[in-house]
Amino acid sequence: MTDGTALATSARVGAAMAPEEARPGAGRQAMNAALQPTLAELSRPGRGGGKVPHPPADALARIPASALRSAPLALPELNEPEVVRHFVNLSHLNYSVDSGFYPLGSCTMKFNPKLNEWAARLPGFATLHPLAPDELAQGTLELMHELQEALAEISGMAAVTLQPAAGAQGELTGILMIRAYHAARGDVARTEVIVPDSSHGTNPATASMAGFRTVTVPSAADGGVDLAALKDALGPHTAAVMLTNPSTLGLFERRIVELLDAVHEAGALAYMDGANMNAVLGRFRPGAAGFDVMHFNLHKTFSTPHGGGGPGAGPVACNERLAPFLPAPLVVKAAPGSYRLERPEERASAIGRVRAYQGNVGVLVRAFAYIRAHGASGLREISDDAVLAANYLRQRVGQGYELPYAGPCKHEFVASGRALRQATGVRTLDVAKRLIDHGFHPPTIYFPLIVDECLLIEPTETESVETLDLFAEALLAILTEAHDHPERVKSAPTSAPVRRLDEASAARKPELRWRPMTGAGTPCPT
Amino acid sequence: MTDGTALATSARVGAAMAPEEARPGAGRQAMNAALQPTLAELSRPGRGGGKVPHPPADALARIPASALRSAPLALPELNEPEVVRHFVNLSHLNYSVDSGFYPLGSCTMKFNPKLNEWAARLPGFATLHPLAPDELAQGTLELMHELQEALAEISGMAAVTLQPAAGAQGELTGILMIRAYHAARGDVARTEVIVPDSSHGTNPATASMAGFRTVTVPSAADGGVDLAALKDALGPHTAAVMLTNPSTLGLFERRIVELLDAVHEAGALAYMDGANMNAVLGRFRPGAAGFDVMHFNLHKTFSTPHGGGGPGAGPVACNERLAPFLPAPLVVKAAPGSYRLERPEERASAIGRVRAYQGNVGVLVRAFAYIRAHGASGLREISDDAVLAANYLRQRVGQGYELPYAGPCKHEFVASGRALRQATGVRTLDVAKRLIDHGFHPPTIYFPLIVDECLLIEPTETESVETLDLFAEALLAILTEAHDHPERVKSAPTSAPVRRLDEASAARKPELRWRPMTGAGTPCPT
Amino acid sequence: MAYGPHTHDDRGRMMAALGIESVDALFEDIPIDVRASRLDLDPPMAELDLAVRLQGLAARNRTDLASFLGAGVYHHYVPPVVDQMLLRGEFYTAYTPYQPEISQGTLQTIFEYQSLLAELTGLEVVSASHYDGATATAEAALMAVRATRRDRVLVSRAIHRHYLDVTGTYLSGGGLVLDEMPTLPDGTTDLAALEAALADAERPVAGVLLGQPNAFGLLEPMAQASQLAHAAGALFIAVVEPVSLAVLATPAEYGADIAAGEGQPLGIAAQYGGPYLGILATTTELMRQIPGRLVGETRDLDGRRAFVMTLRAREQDIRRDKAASNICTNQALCALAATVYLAAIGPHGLRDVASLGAARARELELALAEAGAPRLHSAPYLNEFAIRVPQAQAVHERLLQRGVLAGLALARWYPDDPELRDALLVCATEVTTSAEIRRFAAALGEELA
Amino acid sequence: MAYGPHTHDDRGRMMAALGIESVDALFEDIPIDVRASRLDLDPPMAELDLAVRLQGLAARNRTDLASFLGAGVYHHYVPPVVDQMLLRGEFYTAYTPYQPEISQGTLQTIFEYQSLLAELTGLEVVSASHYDGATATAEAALMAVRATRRDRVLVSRAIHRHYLDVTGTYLSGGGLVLDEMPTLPDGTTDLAALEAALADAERPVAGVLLGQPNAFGLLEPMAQASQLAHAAGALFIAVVEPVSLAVLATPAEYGADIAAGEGQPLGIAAQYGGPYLGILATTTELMRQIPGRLVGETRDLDGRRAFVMTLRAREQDIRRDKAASNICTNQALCALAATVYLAAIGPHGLRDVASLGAARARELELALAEAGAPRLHSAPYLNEFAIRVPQAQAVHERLLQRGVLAGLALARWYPDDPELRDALLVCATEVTTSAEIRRFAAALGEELA
Ligand SMILES: Cc1ncc(COP(=O)(O)O)c(C=O)c1O
Ligand SMILES: Cc1ncc(COP(=O)(O)O)c(C=O)c1O
Repeated sequence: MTDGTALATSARVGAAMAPEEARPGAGRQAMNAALQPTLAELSRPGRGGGKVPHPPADALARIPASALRSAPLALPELNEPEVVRHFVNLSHLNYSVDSGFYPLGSCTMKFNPKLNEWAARLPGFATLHPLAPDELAQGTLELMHELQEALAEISGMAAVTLQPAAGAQGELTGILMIRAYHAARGDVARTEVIVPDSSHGTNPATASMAGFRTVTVPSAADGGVDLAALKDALGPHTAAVMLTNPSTLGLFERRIVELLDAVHEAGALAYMDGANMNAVLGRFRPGAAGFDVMHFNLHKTFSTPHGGGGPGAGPVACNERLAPFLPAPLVVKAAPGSYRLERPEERASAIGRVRAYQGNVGVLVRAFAYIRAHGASGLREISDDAVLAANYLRQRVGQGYELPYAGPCKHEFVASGRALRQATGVRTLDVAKRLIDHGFHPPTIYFPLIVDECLLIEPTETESVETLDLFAEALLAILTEAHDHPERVKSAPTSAPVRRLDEASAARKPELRWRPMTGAGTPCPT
Repeated sequence: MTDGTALATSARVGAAMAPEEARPGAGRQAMNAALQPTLAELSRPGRGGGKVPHPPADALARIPASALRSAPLALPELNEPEVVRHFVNLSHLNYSVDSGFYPLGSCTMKFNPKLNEWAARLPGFATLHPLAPDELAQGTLELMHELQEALAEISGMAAVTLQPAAGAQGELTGILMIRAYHAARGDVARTEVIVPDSSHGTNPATASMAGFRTVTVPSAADGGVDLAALKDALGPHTAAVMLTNPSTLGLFERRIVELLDAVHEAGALAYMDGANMNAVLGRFRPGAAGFDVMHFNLHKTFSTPHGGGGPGAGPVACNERLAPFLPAPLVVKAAPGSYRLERPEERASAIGRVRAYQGNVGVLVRAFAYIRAHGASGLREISDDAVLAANYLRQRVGQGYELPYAGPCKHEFVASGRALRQATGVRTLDVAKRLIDHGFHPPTIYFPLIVDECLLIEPTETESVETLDLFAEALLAILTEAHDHPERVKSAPTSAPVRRLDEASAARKPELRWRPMTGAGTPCPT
Repeated sequence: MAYGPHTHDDRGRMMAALGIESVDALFEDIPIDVRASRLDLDPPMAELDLAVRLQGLAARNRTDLASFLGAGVYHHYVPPVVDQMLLRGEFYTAYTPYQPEISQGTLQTIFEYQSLLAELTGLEVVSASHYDGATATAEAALMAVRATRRDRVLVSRAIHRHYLDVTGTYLSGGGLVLDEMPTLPDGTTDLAALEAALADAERPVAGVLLGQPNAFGLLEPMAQASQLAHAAGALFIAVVEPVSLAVLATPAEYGADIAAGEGQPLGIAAQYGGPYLGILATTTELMRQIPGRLVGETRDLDGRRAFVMTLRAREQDIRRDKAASNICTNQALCALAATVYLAAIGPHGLRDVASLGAARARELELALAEAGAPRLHSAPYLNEFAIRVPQAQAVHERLLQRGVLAGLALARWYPDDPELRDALLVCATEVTTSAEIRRFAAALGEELA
Repeated sequence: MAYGPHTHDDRGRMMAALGIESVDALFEDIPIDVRASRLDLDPPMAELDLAVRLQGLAARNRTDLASFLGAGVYHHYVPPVVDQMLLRGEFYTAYTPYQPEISQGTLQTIFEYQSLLAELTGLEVVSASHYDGATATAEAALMAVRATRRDRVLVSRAIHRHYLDVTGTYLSGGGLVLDEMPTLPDGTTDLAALEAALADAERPVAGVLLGQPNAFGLLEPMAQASQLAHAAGALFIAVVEPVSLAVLATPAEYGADIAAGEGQPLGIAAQYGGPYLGILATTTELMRQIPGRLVGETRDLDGRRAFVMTLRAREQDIRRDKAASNICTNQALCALAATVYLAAIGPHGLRDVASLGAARARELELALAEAGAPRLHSAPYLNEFAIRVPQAQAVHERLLQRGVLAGLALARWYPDDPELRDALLVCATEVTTSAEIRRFAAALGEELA
């Protein structure tokens, strides 16, 4: 439980976190990000108010007492200046793409264009009600239709739904479509979904949610799928194979043609996890290559902001075979130049909705803007630059770290700190934490699970070559530090707002909220 | 001259500013604000582009070569991601009201409401051309008219111009109006303006700009104007007396009635510098009390943001006597519910414009919103709270520092570090710098000039009592530090992005720009 | 290219380092048969041209009508401070806080979100966050299934149709059963039917799902329904609207085991459907069943309080096919919006928002009744209710031409229900003005005359 | 109260500490005779109500016309990155950087602003900043007076009328003389008349002031004018438009001693008149004469590069009545806007903006000429020019009804000039569309038919 008293009742805002000598005041430590009290600790009865007019006294007179709260709602009471300072100062505790290099593999932390933030906030887009009749929604419908078409073109697929709210939900959508497809054919024995051992955790989790048993196949020595093992696993029980391509090792599946043939021969369908499309825009179209269905991560490939964990959007594209099963409603053309949502009865074979309304439309606006800004040539250039940057950085990092797989890589690459650990006892975790002191966000670590002491590094196309060089130099410098001053690396970070955390006790005795507040029985501020 | 090479050619962004151990990379030092290279150092030929379409090749064909640039324009070339990081990281080097307590005396660093930022950006306000015919500008004209009326009511004056862009320009406007007034009466011998020695520097500077000789009168022991000295200075040569009230000592001029009588008896006019109106809203109306003309600082009293040095707005209010001389155009009522700008010929006695168009209208929108949010009762509460907070803080600070003047103070108060300096050698400058390490922006120091080792402290009404306490405790703690570890105080700050600067050599050999860039002869990025 | 930094020289330098002459060399791992040539898309647009296009699209939407449409998404006043905090790049360009040392901003705001929603719901454990109200509801149903090891869920007919649909989709994979409970003429759930359904020993029930307010805006007898569910060993799941929780009894008060709901009313714009915020809250007992992100308090090596993602063993990246859900990316920025909104509006403000909505809705009810469209149901409501309008869909369309968006024609959601064919679901909130209400009533009166 | 933190208890605690019962006690120093009782103003408004009021006011302005109005203020495309950086509280809620250790953000951006404007103007010393183009021009005239110790300034008749007016106001206090130089029929300044005026040995000239482009949008013979000025020992002051400097010769190239101008076109919205950005630049020789803020590079105690306000002895807070100007608060945030704008648009972008404006203006010229309104002047122009339209003011008003803002009726500015009575000053920029040009031409054609 939050020890609110110490902080709050002493009114020594932030005092518990004082660095040496200087005690931060309400002004916090001048320039270096300092930890902050919680809203509850900042609250004082009677503060705040003034945002909305007061209601008439009898506003709730018709509500039966039994339906009403028995105790007044207790929330923090703050005035706007405190609210602003709180969040501004909290924001200073975050590392972000807007402040530095964020080479988090598998996440495609590229620059989020500021035009797109502006566009999504245009009142016409922002205030449109999701159940507004089509005639009031023509602008957004046109945008969504154009986006559906663009994603169909990029994927080489026949049809697209924009409904899924994230990649994982796209997966669920696609797998449920596959289930519906087999069911429609009476092919009900297909109860398994095959995933490679390098797959993203959402793939097996999705298969489970969709009611399938997950079968895992190992990777070959070259990082690709072990085709023989896959063929062994395939059979009349296989509903689908889920393949991330390029994979989470940053590798394109070289045996893709043979692989897809095998899948289809077994009567199964091929799902492509398209989260890594940033590597192959205009170079590889999954539908044209034979995949049946895939999802996009708009929040990766098309640069919609990650938002500290979301929102995203995970549109699903599929071929003609699966199109009847896409969840409704799609956006369709009505009269020339006008658009409408499909009516519920229009595609009876559609699987049910996967979320309410039309999806994360605000995210779609940003992705649309991104695609239109780049056009065909620009999208290809994105992938070219992302892959070039990854290979360049790979080579530089390879000057000190093991590279378990041969190149070229695609948008990202894995390196391993195994040798370093053997030589010095310094783990990849330590290297990552030490990068923080060097001014960088660490890459993804210990993922994929199949690489020992793994670092998964994705520079994206929006980082300059100067930045790549500096990052590589930092990683190499840490090697030296690990040999010369291993404790320094093991005790990193020291320049962050906090040092390493006690995650074990957090999980053992979870404190998931501040101590319940009382009150707000205070008179309403006027 | 900026030593661009070291930073730029090594591509070691920010390397020159590395703290111990960790060398900041392009990611900068993770969380602690780190110094940044300049835009010029970040520039790489060929970066950027894409904001506007390319013009036809012959766009400039009709411009004579002699009128064209001989060398292509050289500006930094950056892509948007770098631009964003540059300014985001620079912003982290600033202390601001949004991140902490900023008790800068004489500056009224109060909270800037976020509604007002939103309002000023509404496209209807933001994109209106300043020469748009009145019929297109009714919304802004209504707002300006209402603001004129509100300021007239608050000041107790007859008429208001919103044209001046800042307080100093308001002063110039008012003093030129006084000049015009005397001139219109043929009273041309009045060549002097009297200012107290505690006056703000803009007062004498304004008098000079307006062609007057400045006569300074001393303050009495109680901090007010020495009335006898003033009476001595007054005479047929006196055009005006400029009085800041409450003064820069934070004191209300107790002998105001007598003083104004004396001024008027001498045939001079009384100008009130109303920059400190935050102390007396609804408590004192200068026009009603007998002042002839005054200016407001909207960027102080009415909470429009200071913007790192501006913009502000300095409306001038005056009585009937001076109203004919207000610069045109004022906003006047036309048909019921409609408004227009005065036509040039309407008030022939008006002094000339003091700036183009209608003034810093975007600032006026914010001030209007602020006044309407508070209403009559709220404005008075602002002053009550500002004065209460100042007196409370004054008392707490007085537990360790000298208070040269008796209370009560108004919105701010002076304290002195004279005794401290005598005892320890620690100067007020050192105390101020040490406050930075304690997490606070220092108060104004060494101003007004008439107080030894002066600290001028203005808490405003938007800081909580917890914050006031913490600040007072910090100031008192520094007293102890000054005795126990004087070097620590003298070498402060140590927690800021930089330590104390060499201001002398900056002035001796001014480097006011980066080294001129060459190029942009590179092909235009496509 | 619009946002990339790489100049011709930069590319040359990188290629030289790799010993290649063209980036094509880096794509040779794509088998030639499946290599794409080029995309058939429009050429790149300059930012100026794109801005004009986007402005044109936004302007094609019509958002200037007097709107009485709610049905799960509500227009509220959002203080500008909310969006200004959201526009801070430090928040919106960060990733999931996997590196807690440099993500305390996100982590603490999530912790605060959890705490604020715990205050609102009365439940101790709040996940942050789910995609929307519908998926949160579906996940709640799945939680009940996991917790009880039963496979049947009962849901009131008066639940938002999309939530029903999504829950059905989510349950379909596992072959789970979703049964709909009828409503009474007063518009609330038929508790007798519920009791009967719960009594079926052959088909034990995992969870019972009711909305408060329900899909018709009405207040359900939550305490009784909760008792019935518990008596049958089922969990009780409340689908709640968060602003209403400022005045209505909390899920904890009526014994709900899980609360799900749509967080959009807490400072998030309508945006034609999202991004929104799926609220999911539960009791400490069910803590390890809840899917989605949880942030907990802990200490760093120096003893400083700090926050960290915790109980991660429920999540897909650790547990893969055994995870509580496949959710990964969620709606964190929307949770931040709700957090800033709640901090800015405060407890009194939120109560005022809810109460004002109720007062405006009552004003609307009276005006519409006078215009000839009385309420359809008799149960009490908060700020949304159905009215009886003959030929509701046609009237709804004609009112659009008069600048009034007359709520939702319930026939869209209940096409097979003759009673609801002639009904409009309308709502009011604190932003609804008396002038808009008069305009609606006058226009409706004329249509009905 | 809307934004204050003080609760009843807080006030009580502070009053108790002070030993008072009421804040009235703190106002007893205001003599009773002049104590105000209360203000006659409207009551406080809730934020929601105020937001609605403000939205209503903004909506009363009409900004939807096809606009060809420039006359010193130009609509340009401003990439959203500019405003998003300006909305950062760290910038806009900071004060003048008097404490450099915790103000390096503001200080460095000012240094960058100075450097960028130095690149644009070719002049080494740039102040940051003045209120607007008009006051910067006036300050330039005063600089010339101080530097030459002469008291007469010559200004072209083809200078923006507000700049003339403001300069007159600023010179009036010191009893200085401002003489207007006539223009030739081609619209440019009459250099012969200028030469003659400069030759008057009785009344030596401190400075000569010309606009480039001038108030009619025309390009002046700046090099010749500059030579004439210098030959007579006067300073030459160019009033420039900053976007045009991407393509036009710099003030340094034609020997200007001072450049003044309006920075609004560099990323700042029109806002009915401000806040804008007064640009003032000069040579190293005149460095100590320039009024306003200057930021210089230096080092800290540890040798780190840093920035600081410098040459402060010119300023009012140090020199009081001997200061170079009374300016204190300036337009720093607007200088930041210009800095972000220039960084985002880049050198190629700015050239494109200027060139596109020229191309669109040429398109406009041809369309209007065809509609019956040819150019008034023959000198070359960049993106603004005057057209001959009989009864210009009446036509201008009628075009408003047709949704066209047909520039500025020059009679507003030159009421006594018969030639300009029938003239409209029109401009185009990169945001002007061909459709708008056609609409203007068609409407004008009909009016003139
Ligand atoms: C390869 C892969 N698949 C799926 C996902 C899941 O996508 P989301 O997080 O949007 O649900 C991710 C995202 O991290 C991913 O990298
Ligand atoms: C007392 C006083 N007078 C005048 C001014 C000058 O106002 P401005 O900075 O707006 O020109 C100030 C501002 O600092 C001031 O404090």
